[in-house]
Amino acid sequence: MTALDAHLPALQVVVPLLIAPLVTLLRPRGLAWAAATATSLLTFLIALALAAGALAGETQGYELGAWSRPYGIELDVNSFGAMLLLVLTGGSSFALLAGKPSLDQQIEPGRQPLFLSAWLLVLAGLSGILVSADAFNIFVFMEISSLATYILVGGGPDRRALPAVFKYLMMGTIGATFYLIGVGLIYMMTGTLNLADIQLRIQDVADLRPVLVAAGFITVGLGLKAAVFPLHVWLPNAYTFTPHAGTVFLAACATKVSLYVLLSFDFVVFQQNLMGHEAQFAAFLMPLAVMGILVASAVALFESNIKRLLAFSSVAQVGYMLLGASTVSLLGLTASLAHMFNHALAKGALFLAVMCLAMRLPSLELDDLAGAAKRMPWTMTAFVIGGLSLIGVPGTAGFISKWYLISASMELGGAGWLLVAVIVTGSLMAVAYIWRIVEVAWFRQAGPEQPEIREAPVLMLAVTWVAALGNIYFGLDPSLQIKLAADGARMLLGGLP
Amino acid sequence: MIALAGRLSANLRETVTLLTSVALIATVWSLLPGIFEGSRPSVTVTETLPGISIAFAVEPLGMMFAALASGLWLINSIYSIGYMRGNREKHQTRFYVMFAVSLAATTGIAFSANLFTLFLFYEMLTLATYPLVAHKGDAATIRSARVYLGILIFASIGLLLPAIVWTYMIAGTGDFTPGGILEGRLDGPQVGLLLALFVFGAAKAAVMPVHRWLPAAMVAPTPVSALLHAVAVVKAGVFVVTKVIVYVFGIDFLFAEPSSGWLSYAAAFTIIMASLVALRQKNLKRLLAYSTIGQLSYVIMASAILKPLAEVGAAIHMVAHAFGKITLFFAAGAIYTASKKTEIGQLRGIGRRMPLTMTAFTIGALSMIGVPPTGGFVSKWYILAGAFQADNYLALATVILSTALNAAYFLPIVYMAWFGRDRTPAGQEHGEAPAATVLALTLTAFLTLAFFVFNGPLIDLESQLVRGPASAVRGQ
Amino acid sequence: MNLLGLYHYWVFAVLLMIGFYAVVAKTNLIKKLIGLSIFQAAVFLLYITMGKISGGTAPILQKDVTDAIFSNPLPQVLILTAIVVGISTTALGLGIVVRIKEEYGSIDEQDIQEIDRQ
Amino acid sequence: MELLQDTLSWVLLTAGGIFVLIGGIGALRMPNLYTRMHAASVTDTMGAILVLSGIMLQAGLSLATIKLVAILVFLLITSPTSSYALASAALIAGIRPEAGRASDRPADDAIPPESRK
Amino acid sequence: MTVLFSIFLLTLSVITALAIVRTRNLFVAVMLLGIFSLLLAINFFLLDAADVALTEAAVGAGISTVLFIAALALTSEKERDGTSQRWLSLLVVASAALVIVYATFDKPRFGDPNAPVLQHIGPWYVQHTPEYVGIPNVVTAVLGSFRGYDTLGEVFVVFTAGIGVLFLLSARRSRSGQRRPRSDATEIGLRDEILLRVVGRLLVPFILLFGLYVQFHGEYGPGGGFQAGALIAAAFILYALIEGEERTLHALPRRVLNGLMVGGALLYGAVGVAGMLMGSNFLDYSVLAADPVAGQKIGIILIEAGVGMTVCGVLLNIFHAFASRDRVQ
Repeated sequence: MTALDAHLPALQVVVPLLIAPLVTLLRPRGLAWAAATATSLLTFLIALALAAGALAGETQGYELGAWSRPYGIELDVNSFGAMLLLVLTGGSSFALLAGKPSLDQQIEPGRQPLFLSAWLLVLAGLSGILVSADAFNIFVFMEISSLATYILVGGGPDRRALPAVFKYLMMGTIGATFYLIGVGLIYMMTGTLNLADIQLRIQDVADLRPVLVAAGFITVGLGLKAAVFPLHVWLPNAYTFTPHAGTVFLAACATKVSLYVLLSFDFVVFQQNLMGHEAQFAAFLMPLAVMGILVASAVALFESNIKRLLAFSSVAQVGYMLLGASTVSLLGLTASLAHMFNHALAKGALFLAVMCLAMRLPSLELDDLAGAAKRMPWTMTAFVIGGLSLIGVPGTAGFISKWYLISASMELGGAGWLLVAVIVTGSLMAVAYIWRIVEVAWFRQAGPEQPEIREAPVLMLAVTWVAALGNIYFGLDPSLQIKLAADGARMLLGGLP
Repeated sequence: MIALAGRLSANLRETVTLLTSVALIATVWSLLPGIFEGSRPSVTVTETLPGISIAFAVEPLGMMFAALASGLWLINSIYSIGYMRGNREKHQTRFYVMFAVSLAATTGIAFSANLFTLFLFYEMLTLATYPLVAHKGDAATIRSARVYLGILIFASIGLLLPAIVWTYMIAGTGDFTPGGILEGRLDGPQVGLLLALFVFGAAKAAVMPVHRWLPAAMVAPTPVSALLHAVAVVKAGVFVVTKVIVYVFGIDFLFAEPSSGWLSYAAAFTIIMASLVALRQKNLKRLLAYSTIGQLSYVIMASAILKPLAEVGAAIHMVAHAFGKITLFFAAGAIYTASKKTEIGQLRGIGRRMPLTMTAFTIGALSMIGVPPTGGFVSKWYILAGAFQADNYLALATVILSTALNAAYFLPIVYMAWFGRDRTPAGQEHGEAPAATVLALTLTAFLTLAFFVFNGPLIDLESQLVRGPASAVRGQ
Repeated sequence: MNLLGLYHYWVFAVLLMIGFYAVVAKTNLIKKLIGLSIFQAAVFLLYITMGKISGGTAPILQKDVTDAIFSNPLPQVLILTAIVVGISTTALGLGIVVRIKEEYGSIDEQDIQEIDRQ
Repeated sequence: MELLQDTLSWVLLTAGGIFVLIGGIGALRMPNLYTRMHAASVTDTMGAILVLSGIMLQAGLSLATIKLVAILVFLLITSPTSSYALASAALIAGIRPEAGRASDRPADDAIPPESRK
Repeated sequence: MTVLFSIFLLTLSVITALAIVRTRNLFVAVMLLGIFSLLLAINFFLLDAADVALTEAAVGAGISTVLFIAALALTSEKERDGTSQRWLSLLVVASAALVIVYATFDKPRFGDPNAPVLQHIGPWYVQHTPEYVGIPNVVTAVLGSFRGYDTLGEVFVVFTAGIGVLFLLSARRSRSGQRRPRSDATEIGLRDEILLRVVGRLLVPFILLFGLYVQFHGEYGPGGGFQAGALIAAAFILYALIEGEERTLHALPRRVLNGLMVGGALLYGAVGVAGMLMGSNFLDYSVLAADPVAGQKIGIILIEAGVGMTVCGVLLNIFHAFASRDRVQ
């Protein structure tokens, strides 16, 4: 490893973190955007390097301030984190590359530097969570990303964005504070904050009540941030009223990072130290996952605003990710990790297409979509591809995760068949709500009063198509995400007897 | 590789269509000799998941299917040119593109070497045909298109996919291997269950109760119906079922398994029911649709008899039915193009106005009934033979009864058409349909007849299904 | 002393829940934020309490004193950070509330929901 | 000497405590704002002075004492100012100082803020 | 003795909290919140957490009160009656509280020296700070060096909040309610209140001085960049109260504030990167000077300065953003 490689884990966070303040100073038009995009692409390259390292099986740790753990703060990039880093930086880069026209449309040029700086802070915060190996440090960066996310959401031109973001702020802060309490209790019982160290020392005190309660607090708190089913109420409005570019970014990444922390804690830290761990998962999270899949999809069936519809489908997808994990098997975890990757691809493509539509259409209500495909065929085709991937049609990325999920549930035998039924039902509902849009766009004639609209800007369209084709590529050759996911799953299950 | 040939046909207008179809035929049929020698060319495109790859392999059944599809596609495109022109349909480009894509998918299905590839192209076919069905684009059409898509997708995701995953789980592979891969890995009711998942999952085979999409799809323009019901979709369905029975379960294994017996009952039931429903149809195309449902179940039942002869019968019945049914649809389409007539009642005396069309129609009808000298007779013969081999008297009875029923709903039409008094109101005089259409349907009618005589090679080919290449030369 | 030794933790629990109640049950947005502050302050108490060692002094070393027992500095550090995070959140929340007041003319949840319904 | 210093400081502390207590009781018992302020002011004049000087005696001559002096000065400057600010604010709000008014509700004939200047 | 005292204070704080929730007058609630924070601060002091006490006092009683009042001035002071699903939430809250109390019984007792917290890494810091970092205030050492990365994050949280408020309040309001003519208080402050003005101007420099003292004395006693930043900001806020927005902004223009905000954050980051460039890890100060300990000292002073700058800049920016906002009737 060359000198630079050694610093990659830190750079992943530090680069966007330090460029964010500079961006606020870039007044001239477009300059801020250029800087932000460049930074985001740079982080994407770093993430690629880290992912390569993870695939090569290197342990990529980093001791900040050169203080050895557990006294200093340690960074550590595992394959799971590396995969999500790819998703995160990639999502951000795509959204920014494509988003310029949309941003200009929705945010006054004077305010854009602040907005983009916040964007970079979200990027930095989420990366910080993914690389960190220190319980409290995760909290700090969680807060950076949350506060910055509130800015992104609040940047929406629609005034309904404000109550939405306030609700998000309330629930987000409660979630983070719950997590903080949980960490506090663990620290109280183990006297350390470094995850690996906790894993060692928690074994002596595992059956003490504070640890159990800590597990509860952490699971609930992170469940709040990850929009696990009953705690998802903040998500739909937040996604709906975020500026479209922001939605692309957040929908692709935000909740998954919280899920990352959730899984790392429940598996790595509480793994087998907490008696009845599987029970806790199967009995507690699996029902939530199932309900999430069914209820959220059902709601999506009746949504009339595309963004809201897709937001609800996101809630359902979180359900899939939990479902895979809640089987507590290698196959299942691989499934849910891979699904994080695939879902990011699908949702990314979908929301990019939505952004293209929003550039031209009067509104994103379903009825205003009538005949959109005639005027913007490329956009709508990309949308269809993304939709197919979301449904899980073979040949698209979504199918891969469905395949693994079903296999994992079948492994369980008897009860597994019920899960299979749930997964299938969910996919069918997905078919239904995606098809509602497709039908309107392709086969309904546009009303005469509708203004003549043309195709979205070229760059935007190009990026959208790259994302759409990505769905197909990773659907035909998923070795990358599968390998990372499998390694990650093995890492998570490492502690299992 | 073949699949790509079809997909390459990008922006379609008529000429391109024809060229591509010719090219496709060339490639497909060029494979024929090799197959007769018993060689099994195959290619693996990419390894999607560990143990799960997209691969193509050519074997008799698929060979026949592909050859059939590509051949009829050529004719069909000739026909559709005439049809689309004749009725000035909109969005012709989209129409032809989707047409080509669905053919590509069909070829993919035909040559797929494992369940995964099969499923991939199966879905592709469903999605590609959706716009064709919804082609007209008015509210009613879209509604029935929704039924079409709904049933097919539900069946494939809800039943077929689990079935496939299950197979991979227990067999560790999904490759089609002669003699099956499940032998001894599964027992008792599970076999029945898995079989059910497969059969109903392949809803395109239209075994009741998952047949509803077929009449619904009748809203499509006639070339589409022809494609759907003679060539691509339905055949894909039965093809999947047969292939699964032969190459995944293995007929001996299934024959030993009592729990799989229900299949032939289901098929028999479907045959009878469909024929009965067909009796009461007033609309010509709907009648044809139900007759198709019945004919498909012949194939299913034949393969469910699980005896070599019967399998051969199943295979060639696909062909025979394809020729016959496509002729019928072409005829129906021609009538519609020429006279805008859709109801059976209006057909009185139409034979005198469009003799060629009606001749073809008659031939097709006879083939459906299975009267010599038509192709239908051959296949029925083999099915009956197979039934005897298995002394499966249920099958026997069904075949005979349904033959009677077929006769009962086809012959009146023929009679009416030739000898009924022409009631066409003045001012709606009309002659033959456009040349292209007529050409196409005469061609298929001729094929139907020809198949009665020249069926040797095909039978040789298909007998390899059960015998393996070695004894192929001697044939049946 | 045994139960008294837990008194701090109980107060933590009570304060936490008082704050939580205000957050969920009050409809006035500023009141919610106030509740949030209490909610977070309770957590500070938890951390600081666990760092206390009886007979200890603040972890500031004096040159002459050598045998002094010091309380655990780490929780204090964490809480310093946490306090800052708390005030930042509050500030941002207040900013949002002001904007809401400007857009909706009210800072009461129910009013806002009614306005949005129309 | 030590003893003397100690006792003296404790006397001061106790006295200061008493004054603070009185201030508290006054703030509680007095009828209206102005009188309450009056009572409370006892706390931050006498109370503060006595307590602080008591602590100074405890600390002896050291850095701490200097800090304490600074604090005392600060208090002596700010507390009257703040109570002045409070009172004038009350006046602007229209609460008029009247003996025997047992409520802080603005009087009906309160002077409207504008006219004042 | 102190235990009893702290128990008394805790009980008091609980009572205050209840009062805060019950009162319908938001102004009162905010004031009580300030008192609540002070009570907690004293408590922290009793629990040997001098720095935390100082910070809590500065933030809870100082800054947040100011912010809340500023926000109240722009919104309304009265809370409407009626709580949503009160009993349900009461139920939830009560059950949750019981869970936590249930958890407490296995907790190490208050101040128990054998508690794991006091065993593992906490004492290590106390032992090794002299040799590695060489400053008396262990808290500052941990904050600045051992867990400097967290503090970096903290600075950026503040920064984020700053740009957040600026971004939100820079929005053009779509709904133009009629405005109140800007009041004297924001125009000219309390300039006609001669007494306040004199005393205020008298105090401001001393507060600034004290702020600087806290800033640079942080290595030796309680205090540090954050508290200092808060104090200095408080000084300017006081100035703004008595002299009015314009003069304050004239004395300390927005440009400068933004500069402080950005500069502080960057300074901190730069120190970290410097460590990286000098061949060690990010945020390793030891390499900043020949002698590691000296390097640590330099590093900590620098980053504390960065923290102070950012905090001061952000707080003032937020205050101005609120104060210069017109109120919608």
